[in-house]
Amino acid sequence: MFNAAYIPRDEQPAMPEELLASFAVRRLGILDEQGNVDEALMPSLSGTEIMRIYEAMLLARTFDERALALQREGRLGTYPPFLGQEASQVGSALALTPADWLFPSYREMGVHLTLGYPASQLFQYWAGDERGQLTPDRFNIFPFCVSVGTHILHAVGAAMAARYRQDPVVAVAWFGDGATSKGDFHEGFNMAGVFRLPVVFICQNNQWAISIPLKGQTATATLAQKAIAYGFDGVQVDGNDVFAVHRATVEAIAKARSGGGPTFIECLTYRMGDHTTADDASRYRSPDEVAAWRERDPILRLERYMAQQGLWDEGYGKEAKTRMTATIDEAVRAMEALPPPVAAEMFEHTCATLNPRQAGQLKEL
Amino acid sequence: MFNAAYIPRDEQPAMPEELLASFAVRRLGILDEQGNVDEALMPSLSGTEIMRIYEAMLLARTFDERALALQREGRLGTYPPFLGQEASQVGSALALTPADWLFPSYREMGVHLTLGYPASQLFQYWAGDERGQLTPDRFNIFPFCVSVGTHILHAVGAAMAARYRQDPVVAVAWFGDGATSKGDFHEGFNMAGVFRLPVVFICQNNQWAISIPLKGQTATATLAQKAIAYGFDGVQVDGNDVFAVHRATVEAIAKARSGGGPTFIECLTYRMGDHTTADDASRYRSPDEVAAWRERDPILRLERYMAQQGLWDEGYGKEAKTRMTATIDEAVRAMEALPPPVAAEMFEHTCATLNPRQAGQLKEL
Amino acid sequence: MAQLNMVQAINLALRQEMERDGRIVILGEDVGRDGGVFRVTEGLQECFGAERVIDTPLSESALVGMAIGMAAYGLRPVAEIQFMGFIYAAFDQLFTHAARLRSRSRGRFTCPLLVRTPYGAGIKAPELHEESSEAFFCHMPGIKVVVPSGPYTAKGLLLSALRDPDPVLFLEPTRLYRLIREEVPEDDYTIPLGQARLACQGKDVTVIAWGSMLERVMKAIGPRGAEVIDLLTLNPCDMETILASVRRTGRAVIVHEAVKSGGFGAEIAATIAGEAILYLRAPVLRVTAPDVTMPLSRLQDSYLPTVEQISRAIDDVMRY
Amino acid sequence: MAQLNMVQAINLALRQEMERDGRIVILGEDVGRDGGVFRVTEGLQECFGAERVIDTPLSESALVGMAIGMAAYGLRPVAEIQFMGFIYAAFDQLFTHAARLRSRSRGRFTCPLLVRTPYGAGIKAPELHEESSEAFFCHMPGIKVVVPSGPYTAKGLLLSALRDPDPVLFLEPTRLYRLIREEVPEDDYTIPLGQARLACQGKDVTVIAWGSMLERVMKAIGPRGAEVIDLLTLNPCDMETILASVRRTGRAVIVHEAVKSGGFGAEIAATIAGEAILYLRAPVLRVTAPDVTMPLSRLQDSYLPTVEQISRAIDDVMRY
Ligand SMILES: Cc1ncc(C[n+]2csc(CCOP(=O)(O)OP(=O)(O)O)c2C)c(N)n1
Ligand SMILES: Cc1ncc(C[n+]2csc(CCOP(=O)(O)OP(=O)(O)O)c2C)c(N)n1
Ligand SMILES: [Mg+2]
Ligand SMILES: [Mg+2]
Repeated sequence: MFNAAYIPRDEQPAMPEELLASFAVRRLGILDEQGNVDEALMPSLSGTEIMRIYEAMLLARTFDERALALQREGRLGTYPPFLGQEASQVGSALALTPADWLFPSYREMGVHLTLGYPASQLFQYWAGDERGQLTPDRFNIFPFCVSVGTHILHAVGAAMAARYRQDPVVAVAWFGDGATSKGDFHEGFNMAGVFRLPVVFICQNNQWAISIPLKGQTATATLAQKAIAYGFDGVQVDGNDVFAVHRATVEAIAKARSGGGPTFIECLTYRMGDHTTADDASRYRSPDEVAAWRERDPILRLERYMAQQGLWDEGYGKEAKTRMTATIDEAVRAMEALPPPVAAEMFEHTCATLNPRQAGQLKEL
Repeated sequence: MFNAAYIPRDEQPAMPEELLASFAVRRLGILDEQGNVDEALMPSLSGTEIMRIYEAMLLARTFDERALALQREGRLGTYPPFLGQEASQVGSALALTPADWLFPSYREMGVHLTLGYPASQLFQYWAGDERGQLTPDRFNIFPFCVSVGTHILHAVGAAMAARYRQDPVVAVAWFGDGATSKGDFHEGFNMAGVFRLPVVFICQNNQWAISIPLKGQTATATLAQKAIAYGFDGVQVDGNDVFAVHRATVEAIAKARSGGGPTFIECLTYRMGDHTTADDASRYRSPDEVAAWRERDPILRLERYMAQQGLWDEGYGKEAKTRMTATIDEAVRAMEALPPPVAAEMFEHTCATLNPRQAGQLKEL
Repeated sequence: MAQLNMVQAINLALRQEMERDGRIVILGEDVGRDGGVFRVTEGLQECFGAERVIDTPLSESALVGMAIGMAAYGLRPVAEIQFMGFIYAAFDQLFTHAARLRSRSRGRFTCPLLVRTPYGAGIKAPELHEESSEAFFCHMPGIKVVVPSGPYTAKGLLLSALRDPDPVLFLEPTRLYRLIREEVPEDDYTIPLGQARLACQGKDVTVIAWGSMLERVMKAIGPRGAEVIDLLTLNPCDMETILASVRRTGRAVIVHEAVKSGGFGAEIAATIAGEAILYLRAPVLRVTAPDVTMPLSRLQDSYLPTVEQISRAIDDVMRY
Repeated sequence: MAQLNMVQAINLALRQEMERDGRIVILGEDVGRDGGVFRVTEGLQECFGAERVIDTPLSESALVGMAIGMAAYGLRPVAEIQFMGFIYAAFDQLFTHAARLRSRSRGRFTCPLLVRTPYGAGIKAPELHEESSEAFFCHMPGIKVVVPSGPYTAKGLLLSALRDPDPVLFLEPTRLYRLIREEVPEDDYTIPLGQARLACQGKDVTVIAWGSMLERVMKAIGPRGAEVIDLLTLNPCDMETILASVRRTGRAVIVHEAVKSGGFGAEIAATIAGEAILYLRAPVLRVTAPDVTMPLSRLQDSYLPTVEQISRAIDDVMRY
């Protein structure tokens, strides 16, 4: 009867319509590349606190440098450096309490280190030994998640459980720009919005997902605006500005803890190194781009600010670096002193108990 | 060293920030419940064209009523009625050309019928015979998709292929409000945005996903705003207003065909019946709500408008209904005259050819 | 003791265990207000509130993924997948995470998660509503797969599953939901996971089945001396019971409704071929659906193993 | 003829077929500019442009789902999943759609889709980078599963797969990528899907393997009279070749790197138990990984079947 009745498009101007809703995305920056801060936004931190922040970033970087060196010597396996992302990691980690539940991707060693997770265990994990993931009881840090974005759901679930139990706990998930393309990102964000859960999502938008630049990942101008699709707040933060990251995270955690629901924080930063030690970033991005970001180094700009404030000079910088190096030396020694894993360990934690087939296989080892 | 150093939240007012971007969501409505149109927005349709639209909606409704009756008599299996959604389906279908590629969910029989897909095959499918899905060659209509939201990706892929081939083809996917929670919705929308593909996404927001109301599905005020997360336009349309749906779809298709990329159209409508014949909607929603929407019946309001215009009176209404009933009667007869499927047909289309194991199994039948 | 069908038995088990254990939280599509599309969770939201019986968005990966987070936190989530045909979107969360969390965290985090889903064919529902893809989940170390065969086993197995320290996939044969009524004790009783049940003793042939096929097997055996094993748990599978029986009877027939290639029947036959070969007096036969895409309802009777096919396979091995 | 490794052989096959067939379009994460993380698609974007070698967002379900739409439209998409451990998110699209499109549309729409993915262990990469979960896909009527065992078979099988009218999952053993060099003809040659290869003839025992395990099997057999079957295609599996060989040798050992329970070895053993039982002189043994969560690299050598274990299994069946 109706054979694809096509009614031709009428020649009228673009449709006028009624405005239903409008949305804004904002950006937070406090510390600029020259080391100047916006006093109106600057958190009231003591000199000691600022030095703690600085030393945490330095520890993170020292770990990262050492891990790269160990990998080259064949003492670690494939390793994903986080050079350049120290502000995003340390700034957010410092906003947490030990009661909070943390869901890292694979590149958040700076978060672990800032909270006091043993560096030796981090090395152990990257050397291919899962015992490095046996989180000490004082933390609630989930194992590194290699399958991009899939851990976002676990954070949402933990937040749901915390609310059910009426615990004042916030769940925090870290992930990259690439993760925003995954279905689980969406499903997790949607659940968090619907149930208004105490969860904070921190995207380290380091602008690359291996060789895919941000514009190959999304058609949006910001990642923060993706929160509009879920009915909660998204904010973009200068991810190389530890004060801004810290402030945004503190606010988001406080909001979550007081029942205000989830927040999405996009930390705009840059992956200064290769994706992993198995990658060669020079195949897909220009040295100029990298050089421009070197100028925006999060540690450099903090040093500039601290120098202005009389909190930093070269002597202190060197002394602090020496201390961090000693800490990391010690961690490497501790890691290498660990007994190697034995085959029977494979059987230990698949389930709480071995089934008869597994028991037979263990015997045959 | 850094034992979960928690730096207390400073007591400052909520953070002032820089505005990065802002977004708006608009709503389109032309024909109101009393049958009045907004002349500024009304497409220039002839009386004959309006009657074609009306009769398409009537055909759809007649099919739907008959399907319900057949199901009750045990002549069809479980069936999902689309009562109340005729404007969304007919209005969008009429914006297409036969060259376009269509990706329906399971509730778009009104789209099929409007384009001229044999009603007998639709009955055949819902009677549990997949031969009903053998789309005639003159259409590019994918099989009904029962797994909610998963077909969105196929539309995106077809759009990608059409662009690669430089065909002036648009892919159109229909889905419900529930589908917006699925990962594939997100991944598909993101891909469509990144590659700026010729695809139109039509969500029939009938406000229920079985027993889950819209606010249990999303924390957003509209579904249209979800497009902001993908960098393309979203618009909310009165889904019971066939002119608005048609206009929005015509615009979106034209935009897609001319390289302007994807559009997300949210048709705000209502599922007046049960989710399927296996459902009892009175368990989870109030008769008042349903009654309120009965007033907004898309056919009723079109009749009111047409009556104003001298295009409709009861005599014509009855005569048209009689014609539609005859058409559907004929389709039922045709369907029931089909030979039943035979077991060997199971083996026919798993792959292009049978493998030796399958061949052996076929022989054993 | 009441005569209950399987829907009632499962509902009862959930209700009793929720009363006993405040950590149990149900989540899924339509599980709350609607009581589930099969009414398995009927009345539970009224009883335990919307915080414990949670209607979620349409989001299978999130359903399972969130439940993993909840389980790790210390709850005992029960996630309902509305039909097994929609579990594939949650495959990644099940295999990458639920199955591995204990191992990856070296025991620090565990995943006492129960995933329930209506399973199997025979109700002539639309596409994807009658899937029988249990074999996938039997190739996942770390996940248990349980299939009750009637109201009594459903309750006892469900209580065990709800108390298991690790993830359990609980497959509920939809065809049986209202087909059988049995005495189901009000009392707390459990049927241990990983143990098969002898549905009937015999010395001439061992027939192995689970779920709704068991009913057909019982019809098919007739007066022949068949020993029927109702597996109940597929993973870990009680191979010891199977092997002991086959060593006695020397003959084995395996029946399942999934397609043959790569089905779970293969694992059973392979284990017999590896560990009881010297006792076999006949080939190990599998009666299954053919290796084709599952048809819609009108061809379902041709697709599923029939009583006659099972009976013929028994005759075949007996004739050896 | 050049001596190529498997990466080069696959690259060559893709390049030649893209020249021949304009319908072929590659899509995946990092397949373009970067040439793939293993460099399998190196140079192809330069050669064929960004419209034919498409870098996509990080989105496995969409990768496969879009490719289904492209295939139905008339292209021949080649979707790369960066590592097999990330295919699970695409499981739903593969099983619900790719495998069923032809059947659901009664042949009106087809899905000539090739999904390539690095597969298997032995390179000591991070978690999920060494998965061997082929068995899942061998329980999906409608999908073919292909595993080359060296550069020569890789090219010939890939050309067949690229011309197949239905979806093919092409699993590339990462351990072999650069391990073996072989003569690989420049010419167009195909190895038919669904046919196993006799890697070596023998009359005392049949050893069945695929992918990177083949190399270990060849080391393990020593001077014993072993007939080695390199499966090449797992689904559909060339059971006829296996059965013919086992009927001659009376003994079978199956080797795979996936965990044992529910692994594809089960299907082979079950078929032997169903169709060659009278010829068997020994149990059918499977040498596989144990039924545990796959460990990280330091325990990988304990997890994977070793040459010694394979050798021992051969001895065991020979002793019968
Ligand atoms: C689901 C999944 N797909 C693919 C990969 C392979 N892979 C590892 S990291 C990566 C890019 C991730 O980018 P992003 O999310 O931005 O995080 P970043 O590495 O930049 O920190 C890819 C594709 C993976 N680990 N998981
Ligand atoms: C992936 C998936 N999950 C669950 C279901 C079961 N189911 C069928 S329809 C439906 C609700 C769909 O709601 P919506 O998307 O709003 O479409 P509507 O039915 O309202 O047209 C559900 C949960 C399904 N078909 N597919
Ligand atoms: Mg990144
Ligand atoms: Mg709906």
